Amino acid sequence: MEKTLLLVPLFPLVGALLTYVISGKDERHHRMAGWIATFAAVGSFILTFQLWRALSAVEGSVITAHAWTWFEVLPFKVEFAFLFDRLAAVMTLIITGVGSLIHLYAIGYMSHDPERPRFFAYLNLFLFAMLLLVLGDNLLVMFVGWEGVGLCSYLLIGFWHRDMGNAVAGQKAFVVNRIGDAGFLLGMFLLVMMTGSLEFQQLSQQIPYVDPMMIELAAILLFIGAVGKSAQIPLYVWLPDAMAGPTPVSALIHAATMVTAGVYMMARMQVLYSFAPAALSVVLIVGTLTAFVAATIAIVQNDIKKVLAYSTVSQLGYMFMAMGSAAFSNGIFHVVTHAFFKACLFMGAGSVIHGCHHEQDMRKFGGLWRKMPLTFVTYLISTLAIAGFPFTSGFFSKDAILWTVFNVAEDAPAMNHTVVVFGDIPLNLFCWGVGVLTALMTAFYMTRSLMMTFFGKYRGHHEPHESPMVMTIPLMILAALAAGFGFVYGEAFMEYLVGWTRIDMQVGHHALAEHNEVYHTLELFSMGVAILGIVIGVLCYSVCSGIPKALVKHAKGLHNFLVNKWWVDEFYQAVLIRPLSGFSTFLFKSIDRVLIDGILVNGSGMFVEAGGDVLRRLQSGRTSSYAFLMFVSLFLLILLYLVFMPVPI
Amino acid sequence: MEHLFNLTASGDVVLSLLVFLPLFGAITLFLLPEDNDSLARSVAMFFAGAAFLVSLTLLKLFEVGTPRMQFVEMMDWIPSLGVKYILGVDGLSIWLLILTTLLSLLVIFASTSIAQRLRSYLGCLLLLETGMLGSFVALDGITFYMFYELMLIPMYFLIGVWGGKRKIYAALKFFIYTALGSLLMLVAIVYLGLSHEQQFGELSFYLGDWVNLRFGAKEELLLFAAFALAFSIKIPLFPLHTWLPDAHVEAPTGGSVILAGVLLKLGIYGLIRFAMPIFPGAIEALAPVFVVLGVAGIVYGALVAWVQTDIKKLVAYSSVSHLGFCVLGLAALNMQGMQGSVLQMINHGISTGALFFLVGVLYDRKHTRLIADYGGLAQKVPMFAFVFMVFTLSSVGLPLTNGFVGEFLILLGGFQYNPVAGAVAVTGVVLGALYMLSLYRRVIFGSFNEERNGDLTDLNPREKLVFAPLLVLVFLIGVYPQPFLNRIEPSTRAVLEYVNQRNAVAPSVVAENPALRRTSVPQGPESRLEVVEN
Amino acid sequence: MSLAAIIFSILTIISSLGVIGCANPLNSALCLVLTLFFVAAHYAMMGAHFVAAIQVLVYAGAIMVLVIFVIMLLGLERDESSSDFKKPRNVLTAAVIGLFIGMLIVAVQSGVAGAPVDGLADASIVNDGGGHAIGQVLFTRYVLPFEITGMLLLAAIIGAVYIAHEQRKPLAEGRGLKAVRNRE
Amino acid sequence: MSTIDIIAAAPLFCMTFGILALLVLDLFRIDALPFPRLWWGVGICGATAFLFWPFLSMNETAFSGMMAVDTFTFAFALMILGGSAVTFMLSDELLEGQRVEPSADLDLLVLFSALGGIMMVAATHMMLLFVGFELLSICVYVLTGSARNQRASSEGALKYFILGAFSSAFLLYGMALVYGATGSMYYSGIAAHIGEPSMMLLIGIGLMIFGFGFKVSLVPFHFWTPDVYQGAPTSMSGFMAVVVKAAAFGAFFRLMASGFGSVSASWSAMVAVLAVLSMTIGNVIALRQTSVKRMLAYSSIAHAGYAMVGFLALGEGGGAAVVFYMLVYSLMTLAAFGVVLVVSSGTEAQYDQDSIESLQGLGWTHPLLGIAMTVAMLSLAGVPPLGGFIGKFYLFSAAVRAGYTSIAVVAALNSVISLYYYLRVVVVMYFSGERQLSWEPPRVLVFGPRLALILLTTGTLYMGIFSSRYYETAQIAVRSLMQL
Amino acid sequence: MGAVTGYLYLSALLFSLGVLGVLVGRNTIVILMCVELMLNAVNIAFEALSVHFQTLDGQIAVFFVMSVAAAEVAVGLAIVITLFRNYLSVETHDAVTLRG
Repeated sequence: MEKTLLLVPLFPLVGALLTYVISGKDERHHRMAGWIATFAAVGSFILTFQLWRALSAVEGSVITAHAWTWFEVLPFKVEFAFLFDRLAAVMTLIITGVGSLIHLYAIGYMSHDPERPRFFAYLNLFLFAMLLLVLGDNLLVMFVGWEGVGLCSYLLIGFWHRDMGNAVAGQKAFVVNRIGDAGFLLGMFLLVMMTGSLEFQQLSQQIPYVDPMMIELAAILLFIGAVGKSAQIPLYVWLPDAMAGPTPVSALIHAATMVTAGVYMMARMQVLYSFAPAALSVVLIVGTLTAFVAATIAIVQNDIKKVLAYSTVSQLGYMFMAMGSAAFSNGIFHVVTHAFFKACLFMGAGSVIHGCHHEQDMRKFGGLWRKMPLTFVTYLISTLAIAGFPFTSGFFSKDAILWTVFNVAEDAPAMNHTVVVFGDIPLNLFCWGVGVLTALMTAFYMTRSLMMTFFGKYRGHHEPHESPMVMTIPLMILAALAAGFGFVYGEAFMEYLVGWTRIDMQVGHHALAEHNEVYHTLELFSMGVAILGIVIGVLCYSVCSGIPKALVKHAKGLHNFLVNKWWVDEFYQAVLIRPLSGFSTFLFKSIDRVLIDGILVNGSGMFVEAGGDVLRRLQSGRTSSYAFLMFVSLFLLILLYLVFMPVPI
Repeated sequence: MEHLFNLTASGDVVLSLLVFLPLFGAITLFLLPEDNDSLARSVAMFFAGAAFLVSLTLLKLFEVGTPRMQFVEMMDWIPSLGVKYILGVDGLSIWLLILTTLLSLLVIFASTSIAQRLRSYLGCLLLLETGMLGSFVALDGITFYMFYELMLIPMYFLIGVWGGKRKIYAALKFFIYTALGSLLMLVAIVYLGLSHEQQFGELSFYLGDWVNLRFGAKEELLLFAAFALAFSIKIPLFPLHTWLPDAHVEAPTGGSVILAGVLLKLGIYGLIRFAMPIFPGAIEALAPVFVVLGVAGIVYGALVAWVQTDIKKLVAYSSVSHLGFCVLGLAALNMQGMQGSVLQMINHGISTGALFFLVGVLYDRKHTRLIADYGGLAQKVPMFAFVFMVFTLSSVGLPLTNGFVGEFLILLGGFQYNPVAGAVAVTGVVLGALYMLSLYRRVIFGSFNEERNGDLTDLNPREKLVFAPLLVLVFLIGVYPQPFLNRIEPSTRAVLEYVNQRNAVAPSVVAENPALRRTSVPQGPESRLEVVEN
Repeated sequence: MSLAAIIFSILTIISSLGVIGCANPLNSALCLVLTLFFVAAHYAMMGAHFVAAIQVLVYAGAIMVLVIFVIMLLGLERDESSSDFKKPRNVLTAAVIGLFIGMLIVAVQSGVAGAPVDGLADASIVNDGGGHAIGQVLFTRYVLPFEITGMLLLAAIIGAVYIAHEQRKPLAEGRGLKAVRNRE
Repeated sequence: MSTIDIIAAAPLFCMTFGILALLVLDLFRIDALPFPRLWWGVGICGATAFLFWPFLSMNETAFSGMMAVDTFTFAFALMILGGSAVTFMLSDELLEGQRVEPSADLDLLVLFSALGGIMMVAATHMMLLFVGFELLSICVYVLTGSARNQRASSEGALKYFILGAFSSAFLLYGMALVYGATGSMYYSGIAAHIGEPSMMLLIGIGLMIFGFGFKVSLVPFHFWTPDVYQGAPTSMSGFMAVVVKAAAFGAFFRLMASGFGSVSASWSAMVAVLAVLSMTIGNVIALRQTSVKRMLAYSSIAHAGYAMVGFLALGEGGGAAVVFYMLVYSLMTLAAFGVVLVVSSGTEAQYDQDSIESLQGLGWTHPLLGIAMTVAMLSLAGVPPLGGFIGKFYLFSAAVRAGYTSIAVVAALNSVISLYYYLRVVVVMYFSGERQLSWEPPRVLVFGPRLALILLTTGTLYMGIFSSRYYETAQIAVRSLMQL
Repeated sequence: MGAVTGYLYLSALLFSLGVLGVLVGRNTIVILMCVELMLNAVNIAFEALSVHFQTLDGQIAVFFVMSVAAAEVAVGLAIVITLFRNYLSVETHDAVTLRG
């Protein structure tokens, strides 16, 4: 059993090496590269599936595999080991499953790109790093995966590196991730100091005995890492720019897998977070704000990939709202469903772009439903899912989150949501309200993108064509999952996960909710919101298309504010980047050059030389002055030491 | 603890052979006919290769797990002044020896770009190698000082004769800057030797004898200051670093590889080998100062590197930042920090050495080091871009590369010593990514200027052969650093325990000025770890 | 000190002032001769007649003749080099030397040792001031300095001749053993 | 003439006989000498040095207490004779280049001054000291002026003569005062009768320090050194910088150690001031020099300062450090002057070419000269593997042992300053590209200078590594001197 | 007893005058003569001490001083002549080519 667990991450690694090795050769090999990579991904999916099936058989439902001792500085020891339990199973299935589909899709999408092998090598490398992150038995192996995926996202975003813009986007992604990782590192150090080890089992035993203040601090620090990786406020700025990469990359990395790493980390460290109520409040607030802000920006975006990017940020905000209210399993459920419909949306957008010859501006689309029926259908289903249309998987997972946020107050002893915001409204109610509003906006902007792309008349000047089968098959599979998964497997999934997380018992358990009439009214209410959003969207962009233009004219200021992404990038540039580079130039120019070099080093040199010049002039060349100086100095010397030396006269 | 230092000559001569082999090489080189370059290079290769092989056998024979000195050689040199020629190697110096011989071999192998006076160039490199090897194994104060200064002359000639435009200024500044520190150290060494005579009757400069000396508070601080100054200039520690960028920019490729790869490590090595065991009270008291300067060095080096326009200067300032990490690790006075520091010395040697090779590759082809002159090289020289990527990642400290393990341990040690210092040091990791990746982007990505860099050729087989071992080492240490740590651990543990034990017994300096007491995290980390252990 | 000694001392000082003061080197040379005679007188008064004779013979006779000869040779007797005392530097020098004299006088007052130590301490030899005693001591104890002084005089002669004589031949074929050797 | 007198007299007779023989031979221009004249000088020095060998193990005084026959005299005699021999070798056939008419008189004067130097060092009686001092000085005045028709040389001779006479008069007056205060002229007599140091004695010692300070060129009395070294022909300035200084240091040390050893507390303050002044001012002015000879002059002033540090630690091995340091100093400085001599003794255009630029590119065009100069410069700067470092190391340890740690630090800092101008020479020779100057120093070196340079360079290297044997003899020398 | 101190005063005075002469003098030969004066002052001191100590050492010292003085003058004048030949003047302030 351990052997297969070790093989799961190994497959993509070998795949990556193989594809990279043949990158230099001729055209025939290029095509092969795509298929090698996909086989690697599918292979690891099959292995995971086998492991998942075997998991229930294993007592305590945990499989661990130990590779080797990474490094040990007694008493602190780090092993390279893997852990496969229910949570990891879910995540791995998603990663390898969606990953394989995206690999398949990428073969089509990248079919005429000269550097295909390099692309697929990076994709496989990404899978390897993501699997390390998820399967890691301790925080350090997770951190290896954590930075590994950061690297792969950097490489993939900057894949078309001829255009410096992409390279800058890639670097921005890596650096912002690194800021998060710094927080993660500090969290790990604190945990090592507190408990002496980083293994999850060890941590869960030790944490109850650690001083609560330290737990809060560690939780916050680890959350900073999550913020960096899962693009929450304030470190979300890199995700929209990451759209510079090819669309499969956006689909795989910036929708399904990497961005959810932060959520997985919190789920994995739920023991820590359950002892850190203050940290959870912070997570809740950050999640809510991110969701709201991203949604507002998504409304005004015209580039289809930007819309989806901001929608991802918003949905991630939702997941962290779930985590913030200690509903870890709900969060993971939303991760799964979001992986399905968001990957499908991105791939749909990809096939649209592919069809319209790399055109991304929605204003150039329109009326594509005839030209690209399959893409249209899958896109429609996924839009409904994300909007939370009743009985789609999106509805179930989003509704669950809203529900747990709403009534978390009463029966969650660990949560002290007594924090009051705006007069007397308790925190969670406020978040719930914002969540509902965001749900409305999500429905609206997704419908807007659907309408602008597939309905009305075609505004582009290329001849759009439907994507080949290799691209549409993954679309259909994912669309099906996006539609049906929630409905069919919703209950079973929650049971499966809750069984794993003992803590979830007390908090907003889905089953309990069945008999609670408040839950039912809420359910209906969120259905209404979703439908309302969709209707508004449809109306605005088909029948009375004048309304959006009018709105833009009236709320010029607000529109402008949103178009410029709340001026966040400019804000960072002004507050952070420019002063930092100014300060560094100051450091280099004045401190290094002038102060240390100029004054201290050369200065002392000059001082000594100046002394030399003065004394040189003393050497006048005239003998009598020499004699005079010699005699006077003799006289002074004798006087000097006669005065000081106690000599009896 | 005393058992560690009272040595008995083990009769074998492998260390002297290792140290003086390059010297013989240099001498035979000077006897060769003037103009025959290929002969000169093959002779130099032979001796450098032999030295490398000897160091490998040394590694094989090295007994793991014991802190005591191995392959000890003891011989009287100046009996009237008690100066003895004592060599010994232990966990601290074994890896540095191998790094020295490896880098010297690679530099000599890659010395194709040196046109005029190749014979003297190779001779200087071999002489430099002797100086470095000698410094790492010498245990007698004067012998150490002799090799320590012997290194300066060939390095001075390397920069001065084969350097760039401002080579004379850079060479002179390098020599005088280091000489100032080392001469003050000489006075301190003499003082130690004599105080040994006062306290124990006979004059001795052997490290083992010095360890039993006891000083007054002010006296210990002053002596420690002399040693610390000499080594801080060598490291280079933050305020004393201005010679490094000039020396690096003007030195020829081989020179700056050795300078960055090995010479800088002597500062840290010297602090651990000489300053800590002899002045435990002072190091404990001044640890906060070193932490502050180390962290300042990290941030300062990173920020200044970010605004550089010359690649070599950028890498030079990155060395200031990296060695700031080592100082932080050293000053944390705990096992994680110390081991991380020693390991990071080796990692820095590999990654920065390779980076200078890379800059050398570009410089030998285009004779310019300005970032603006390059751009979009990925399209023209993909192999170069890949190798450059790997070493950038190693220098940034990505997990699974060698940089990460050392940095993680140092930051962990630093955090345990003082969380605030740890936190600021971690920003160094972020800034590191910032300046290295922005360098990589500006050189490798973006549009390729055909007419200016059109004639660029990718790595030739010789250059590939140079980078191959370094690439292997990057991933080897990154993935499986344990064999390296196993050999380092006993010696660092011995030094650390000795320092703590001495401070526990006679906290001479620390007792007098409690203000210098070490800041500790709310619950003492060590105590916390013990709880877990049992 | 006896009255005569004091008078002669004053005369010696006046004549030495004359040596410094005179503008013309010839006059100062003559003043110096006068000083030497007064010093010889002092020796005589102290009982060292032989020394006084040598003083007059060697110093006044030989050395001063040579000096005056050179003055006349170089024709310096006419130019009036004015070593004026008014210049500030000279006044400062005079002041320092005044202090120096004061210091010496204060020092000399006390320090003179009582008993002689290892000299030939019998009054008779000193008093008779004759050459016999000096010769006897000179060639027994001081034989080494005597020989070296001989060397010294020889060296002085060779040096003076080498440095002062007119250059006989152009540089190339200077005489001397090496030049000859080259010729074969 | 007791046996000790014979042993003591043997070397002196040999030397005198050699000198007179040379004089007579030259007088009658009989070229009986099968080899060039200079080798005759070297032969005399060699023979005399050989005859000095029995002094090594003895420790008495000869000539009724006038002359000390001990290891100290042996050590310095070796240095003086060795220095003279090397000066002969160096100036073989290079005299024309110095505008000096080659003649036997010069060699005579050199030998005379060597004899005078030995007498000074060996003297344990003030009169012998004075006469030796004068013999040395007179000869060197003439040697300085030996390039008769050069204005610089005659000016140098004039300055050296006037100031030399002036300072020797002070020395003499000092002797008179000391004689007055103690009643004896023998060092041992003085030491016995010093008792409570009276003001007259201290002023006497002060004046004698003035006399020796002048000869050794310590700072307040150094004004003549740069002008005379630059003015005199290079081989002669080399001779002065090494042999004259070594002899003066030997005599000075013997006088201070055995004569005024017991009152060292009183005069060590003065010596400390002189040492620090010499080191600092010597190094600082040397920084700004363009002429190599002037730079070497200031460097010799600085090194005199370093050697004076040894005087502060008479008890704690300071003496041995001074003796060893003078040996190493002679090797280094002679090598440096030798190279300058060879470089500046070419055609007419070169004569006053002693600027640092004249050495340009020398390292590559003339490897032997380059290496010799580099070793000399680095050794003077005190860089470890060479003799200069070991010499300084002994001095530093003596000073630190005697409690003068602060002076050791000042000396260390001065070595750093000195690094700058020593390295400037190395920079000119190796780093500054090809030779721009029109003339070339003689390509193939005459046998004499080549042998001398090789000897000196290997000597400096040898002293750096195997110095312990010579240091022990120096220790014996000083120990014997103390009890005398 | 006063005799010796008296003569020592005299010699001190003469010596200082000699020094004054050297420092102030411009003509080389005058300086030479002043040096002679200083040597004579020392001779007086030696002679006085010899009488005081009733030993001959002092007097013999005077002999040596005189012979040295003679040698010195000889060489001094030779140097003055070469100086005159090169500088056509014997003033010390003319010969200042070597300086700095």
